[in-house]
Amino acid sequence: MTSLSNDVLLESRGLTVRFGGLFALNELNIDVRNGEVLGLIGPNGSGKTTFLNVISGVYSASAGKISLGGIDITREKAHNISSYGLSRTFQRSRLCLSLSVFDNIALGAQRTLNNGLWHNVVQRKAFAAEARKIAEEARELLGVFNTALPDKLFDPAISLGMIDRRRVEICRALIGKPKLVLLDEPSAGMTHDETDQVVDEILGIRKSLGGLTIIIVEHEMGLIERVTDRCVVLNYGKKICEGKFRDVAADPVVREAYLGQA
Amino acid sequence: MSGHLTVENIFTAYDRADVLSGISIDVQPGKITCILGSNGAGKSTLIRSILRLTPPRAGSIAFEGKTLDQMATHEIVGLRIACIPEGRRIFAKMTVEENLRVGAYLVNAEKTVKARLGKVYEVFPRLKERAKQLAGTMSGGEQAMVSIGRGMMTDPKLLIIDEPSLGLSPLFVQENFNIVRRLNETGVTVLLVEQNVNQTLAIAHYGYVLSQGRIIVQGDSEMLAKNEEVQSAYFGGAH
Amino acid sequence: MGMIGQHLLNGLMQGTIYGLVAMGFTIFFGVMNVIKFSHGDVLTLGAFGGLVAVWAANALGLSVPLQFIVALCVAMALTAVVGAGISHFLIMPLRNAPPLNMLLMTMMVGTAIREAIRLFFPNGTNPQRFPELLPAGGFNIGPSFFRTDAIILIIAGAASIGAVYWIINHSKFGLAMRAVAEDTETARVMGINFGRIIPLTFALGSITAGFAGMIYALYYSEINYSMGLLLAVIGFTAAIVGGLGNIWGAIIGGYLFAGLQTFVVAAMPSMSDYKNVFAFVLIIVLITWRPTGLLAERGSERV
Amino acid sequence: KDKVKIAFVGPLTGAISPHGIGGRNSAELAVKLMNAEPNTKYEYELVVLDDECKPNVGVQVVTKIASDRSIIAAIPHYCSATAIATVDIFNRFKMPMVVWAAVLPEITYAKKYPEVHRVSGILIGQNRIGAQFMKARGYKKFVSFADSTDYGKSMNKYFTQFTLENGNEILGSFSVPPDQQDLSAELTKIKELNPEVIYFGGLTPLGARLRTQMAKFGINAQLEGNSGIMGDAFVNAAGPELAEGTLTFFDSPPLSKMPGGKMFADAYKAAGYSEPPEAYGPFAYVATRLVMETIEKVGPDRAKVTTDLGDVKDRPSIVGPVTFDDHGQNITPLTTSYVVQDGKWVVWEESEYVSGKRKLKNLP
Amino acid sequence: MTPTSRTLARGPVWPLFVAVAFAAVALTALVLIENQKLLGAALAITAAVCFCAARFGGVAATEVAASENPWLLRGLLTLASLAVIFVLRDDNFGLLMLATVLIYATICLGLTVQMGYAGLTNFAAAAFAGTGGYTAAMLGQQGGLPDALVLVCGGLVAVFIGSLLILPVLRTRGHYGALTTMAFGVMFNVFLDANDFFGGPQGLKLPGINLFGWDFTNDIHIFGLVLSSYVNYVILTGILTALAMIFVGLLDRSWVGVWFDVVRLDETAASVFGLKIAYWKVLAFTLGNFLAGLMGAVYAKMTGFIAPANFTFGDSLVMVSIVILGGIGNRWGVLPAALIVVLLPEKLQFIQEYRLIFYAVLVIAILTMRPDGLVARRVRKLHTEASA
Ligand SMILES: Nc1ncnc2c1ncn2[C@@H]1O[C@H](COP(=O)(O)OP(=O)(O)OP(=O)(O)O)[C@@H](O)[C@H]1O
Ligand SMILES: Nc1ncnc2c1ncn2[C@@H]1O[C@H](COP(=O)(O)OP(=O)(O)OP(=O)(O)O)[C@@H](O)[C@H]1O
Ligand SMILES: CC(C)C[C@H](N)C(=O)O
Ligand SMILES: [Mg+2]
Ligand SMILES: [Mg+2]
Repeated sequence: MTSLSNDVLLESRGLTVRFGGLFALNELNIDVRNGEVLGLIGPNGSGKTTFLNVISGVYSASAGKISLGGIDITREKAHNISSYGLSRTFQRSRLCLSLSVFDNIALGAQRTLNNGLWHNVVQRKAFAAEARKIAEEARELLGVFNTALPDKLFDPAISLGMIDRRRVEICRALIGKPKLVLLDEPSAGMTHDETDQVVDEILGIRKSLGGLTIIIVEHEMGLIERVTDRCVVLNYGKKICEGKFRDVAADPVVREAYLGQA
Repeated sequence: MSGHLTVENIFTAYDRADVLSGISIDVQPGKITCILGSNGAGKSTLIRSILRLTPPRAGSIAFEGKTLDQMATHEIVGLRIACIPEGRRIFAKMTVEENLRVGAYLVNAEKTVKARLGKVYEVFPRLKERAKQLAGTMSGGEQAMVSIGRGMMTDPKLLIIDEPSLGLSPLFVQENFNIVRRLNETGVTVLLVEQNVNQTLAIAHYGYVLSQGRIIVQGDSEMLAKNEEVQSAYFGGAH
Repeated sequence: MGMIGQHLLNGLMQGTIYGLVAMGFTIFFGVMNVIKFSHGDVLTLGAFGGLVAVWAANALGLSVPLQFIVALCVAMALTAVVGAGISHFLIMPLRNAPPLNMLLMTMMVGTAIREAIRLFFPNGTNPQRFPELLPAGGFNIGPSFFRTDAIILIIAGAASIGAVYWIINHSKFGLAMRAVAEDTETARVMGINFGRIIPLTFALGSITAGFAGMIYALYYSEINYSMGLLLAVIGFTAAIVGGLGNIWGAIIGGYLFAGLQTFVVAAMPSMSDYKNVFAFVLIIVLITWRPTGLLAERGSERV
Repeated sequence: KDKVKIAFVGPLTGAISPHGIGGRNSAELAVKLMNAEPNTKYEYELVVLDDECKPNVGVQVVTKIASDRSIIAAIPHYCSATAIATVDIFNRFKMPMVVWAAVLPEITYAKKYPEVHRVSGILIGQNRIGAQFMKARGYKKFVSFADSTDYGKSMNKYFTQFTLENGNEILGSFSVPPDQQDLSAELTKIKELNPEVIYFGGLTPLGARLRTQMAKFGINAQLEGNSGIMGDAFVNAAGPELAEGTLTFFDSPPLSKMPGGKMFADAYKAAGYSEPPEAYGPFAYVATRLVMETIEKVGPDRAKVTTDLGDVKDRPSIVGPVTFDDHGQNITPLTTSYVVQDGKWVVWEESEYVSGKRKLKNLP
Repeated sequence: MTPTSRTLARGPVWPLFVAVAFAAVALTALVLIENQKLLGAALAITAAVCFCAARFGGVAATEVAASENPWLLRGLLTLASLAVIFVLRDDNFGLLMLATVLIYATICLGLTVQMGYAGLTNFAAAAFAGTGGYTAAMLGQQGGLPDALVLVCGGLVAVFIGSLLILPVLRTRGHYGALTTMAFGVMFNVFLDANDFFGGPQGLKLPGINLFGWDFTNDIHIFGLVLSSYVNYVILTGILTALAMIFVGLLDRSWVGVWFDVVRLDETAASVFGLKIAYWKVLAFTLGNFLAGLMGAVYAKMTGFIAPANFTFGDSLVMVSIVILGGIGNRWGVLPAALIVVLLPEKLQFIQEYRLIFYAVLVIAILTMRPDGLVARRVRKLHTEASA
């Protein structure tokens, strides 16, 4: 039971989330080490998304404790947690469809921007400089997905197809240079090669921003196998298994509860 | 044999640019026909065109020899064409059971409805546990189950499915394919859109490959499984 | 004060009317997320329709009970048609516009109806006397006087509320209604003819308005072209304080508001011109305490 | 003949538009008749504007006419609040005017503007006479029920003052918004207080509502009204049975009593207006007539008209002789007591109530 | 339908000139014309031209031109305004109406920030304007304070009163928020009616504006011309409107604008990425109420009289109507909308008691033809700022 050793970035102890009678998370202990890619897998409704929601402050824990980089964030508001360097994507795409791609991505960089009225309304030059900087970075990130995306920077998000929206969401999550990124089913609705593309993208970006820690929720085992250093398997809000994907995938309990005879 | 759908040379656009340009497909009664294609190819748009949610601007569609071109969506569905739409589209503010009941909207006998509810619950025990939970609060995969279950509530001649297994756990992905096969064995014609190509081709009889709104390849599944365009489009990566 | 019983009865009667109006708001909100500000004026229309019917029936020499039935039917039929018409010609075109636009639309529709009554009903600006069709009289309990007609009306109101509740939550029509409300496109894919459901729903909501209008007319024996205005504001308030989620919210809100007004006057008559101030302060406090209404909507939004 | 424009302002939309429209018709009638007369110097044209009985709208429309030099004089306002808001503008643009119906004292007495005149009496008189009348009948216990507008408040103020001066008792005072529909809470309270008389300070809609709901609560107190409910609308709305015996004190005798009154009534009918002139129609007629006569005399010149209107003395009119005091206020209103008898407003002295054939409610 | 970045190639400038010129002429015509038939004709022509412009991309072209040459736009507008003022120089009523329209428009700019950007429903705009007006009146009675300060105080007091509502406004959303503000709006009115300290239903008189020794109630004499005293107010309100316009515009094209939109569209995403919802809502609410209070004060001093009847819930609805009719979130929309809602009923005086119903039917017609309002909001494209 490692107490805050400095190589543990995120730590949950006895974490419990209840919805009425239902335990979405049940006494969950999870450690996430600095710089690792942790795969979070498990049957539908096993609590994966809930875990992401509670550590990012969208839901509040019914019991237990979460600490991020040594700071207790169990009772913190979402907007404070993000200021500790956490960002995420959502299982159901959550872009502001009526806004341009640029606006959506800028949101990810919000912490690093100057929100003062004076700066925004009067010092237009300074503001424009900021905007230019963000645009550059955004183009770069979008460029990683070697597509036509950078040209669509000022198109409304609604005009993008499903997969491009997911890509924009990933950029939004990364542009703020976070310490910890939570990805909820990034490959959902993609074909295999597209999935692989996403994997490469993630790995590439991870290299470019060194020491990025990622928690990734997926049902696409190929992806998990390739990107994760370590996996945690949930079932009914409990951790049923933990370790390298190979070992986890070999575990009969996991096969029975989750993988089936794949 | 019922459930014969023919799409002839349709063109569909959202704003200006055509998303479908000259698609013709023929869904043989009693068979499973699949549509393959990368993201943005136009698969969902094809389905929206068939149901006239996004009416094609040219071309014609017929079901069992009856043209659908002048019909409203609900009339088309009235011909016993059911659809499991892309992105689940469950009714978040209704309970799981109410969602399923909406699926059986065109069925009048309460007895039949009850029976089918039973069948769905049998396949997805989770839904039975959660019959009274608001569907919007279900997990991603659970919502997928609701959506599929809702599709099973009618007894259609033709079932149109758009990426049902999206977000399902591997276990249920297999289950989902079994469901489709079983339904088909009971005589339901199926038009299936899936990303999960090898499993799709495993159960499908015939298939079309879409790219940029055009059909680039078609043929029976064995042939498609060997076709190199399909190979390049799908098996470039792992597996 | 010995008049508690009396005040209770007054409150109950007012509450029933408010509740019925609020219920209308809940229905419209439920099916199209519309706040239909013309609701009060449709109510007025119903009452005037009823009045004309009574005159006609009277001219035909029908018996009082018959006059009553005719009036009720006419009022409800009229509002149903108008409601459906409004939805079909004015509200449907705005289906994809920002929801608030609907509010402006209905506001203007309300104004049009109101002004039409004022201008084209024979000396419509002045209050109209509505004949008493229900058994007059009543009985005393202690110092308080219980009017027979009031009691009849309260019961009728309660019954209609129950009926509407059943329709919305337990009938197939209700199911379709809610499906259309949430996702018209998918509802269509399920085989629901939304082009019919929506007008029907508005008809239903408007019928409740017509019914409320009749109750109002029969209880106060006096109607006027602008009576719907204040009722709409109160009904809207009641619906929201109760919680737009379900009909019981509306009912509770209705009785609550009535109770508030009655209480202030009863407790401190000298302050009677402040009674609405008190009422609305309390409303603000309540809504702050329960931001989604007393019967909060079950959260279906999920991340 | 060259044209001369004068303006009429009143509420043509909203709850009290009947009064406004009645006034407008009467003013129009005055102009018609004047133009019909052979030996007049000018041909008159009436500009009609709606003030919605709202101060801000009043200010707008008055600015419009006052700043239009081609309009010589105005006959403005039924609503006091509006009049109080606009007198300054009339003064600023030096436009002579004769108020036709607003009755609050402040309009003429708050400031001393030479442009401002008024033929309608101020509500003080109605209440003084009313109070004396009720005392003479021997009533002792009153409840005051007024609307929360300036009119109602002012009515209540003077009612209270004179009633107490006459040594009578006020058990309670209620003030409700004029659009309040349900009076049950107030009436339950009043029933508890059990007064002999309910004094009402407000307008027909609320008045009728009060009368109807009084009956429903089995309250049979005597109802004492005021200029606000004078007119057939009240009787129609409350119904003859309930209206029967209602008292009102109003600043003009019935037309039939007045020289030229009958002429007005007939002409009005002849002109074929669908709406009745209402209580203040004759006043609008008089005011308009007065303005035109003055213009005939001194010519279409605002300043001259203003000064000449200033010294109007005992000018005969269909509502009685008009005399403006130094504030331009008509100080000779013939305030008259009316009672409803068989669905008609009848002068008290001629009613069967005097002869004792009928009785007011719970006379001591 | 939303234009993509590709449609933003530099367009011609002339549409801008035409549009501004047309607007100026139309405006003057509508204000000046008294004759019913002429007015009808003018209205019809204006409507027709606008319709065609919208139909055949004239509007879009203008928008492009405008967004590309902001300074040209501002210059032209200034010129046009001066021209209009010159033509109307001695038409008191016309000028009064013009000033009133501008005041309403500016209040609605505040509402645009609240409802259009941050998504706070505010059904008490008139009440906040009233707060400003009454502040001006009360301060006026005390005397001493220079009017410039009095006006600002109007805004500040409105903000203060608004801050009493912060808690409910923050906790509630959508229709529930509408109720809170509505309750306040109604209350404000009833309260003023009921108590005599603020003059009761009869209201209060107050003197005209006197800015730095310049008395607004006097006519202006320059170059042998006599300009009506109301020109003062038109200029003042014009300047205030222009400033508000520019401010709101820049606000929209800045991070603040983006954050407002995100807060409105998706509070969860907003807070997950570090936006403090409460702060941004309070900011929007404050900005809006300040504008309302400020203009309320100007309005009160201009009309020289205020009564509760000027600031009813109905008037709040009128202001919301302007925002909606103009197209929620589009700051240009409020100008034509305010013109229609404020000026038209006055121009319709000749149909007397039929005014209201005619007006209602007209608005219904407009809405059925343009469901998104006169000028629908466009997708924000910060490309000008963001491209080096
Ligand atoms: N707001 C809520 N109200 C009620 N129950 C909820 C709520 N959110 C989640 N749940 C329940 O908690 C359980 C865990 O949900 P969660 O979304 O974490 O599952 P998951 O592991 O993400 O599943 P999936 O892989 O399908 O996304 C589910 O059974 C779900 O129904
Ligand atoms: N509502 C819309 N408005 C404009 N363009 C759209 C809309 N929906 C889809 N498109 C465009 O139409 C094209 C085809 O979309 P469609 O959803 O049919 O593809 P698909 O094959 O279903 O992809 P996926 O596998 O992601 O479902 C895409 O380029 C997409 O950008
Ligand atoms: C109450 C008002 C509308 C009418 C009354 N004549 C007055 O002077 O104000
Ligand atoms: Mg999940
Ligand atoms: Mg698709």
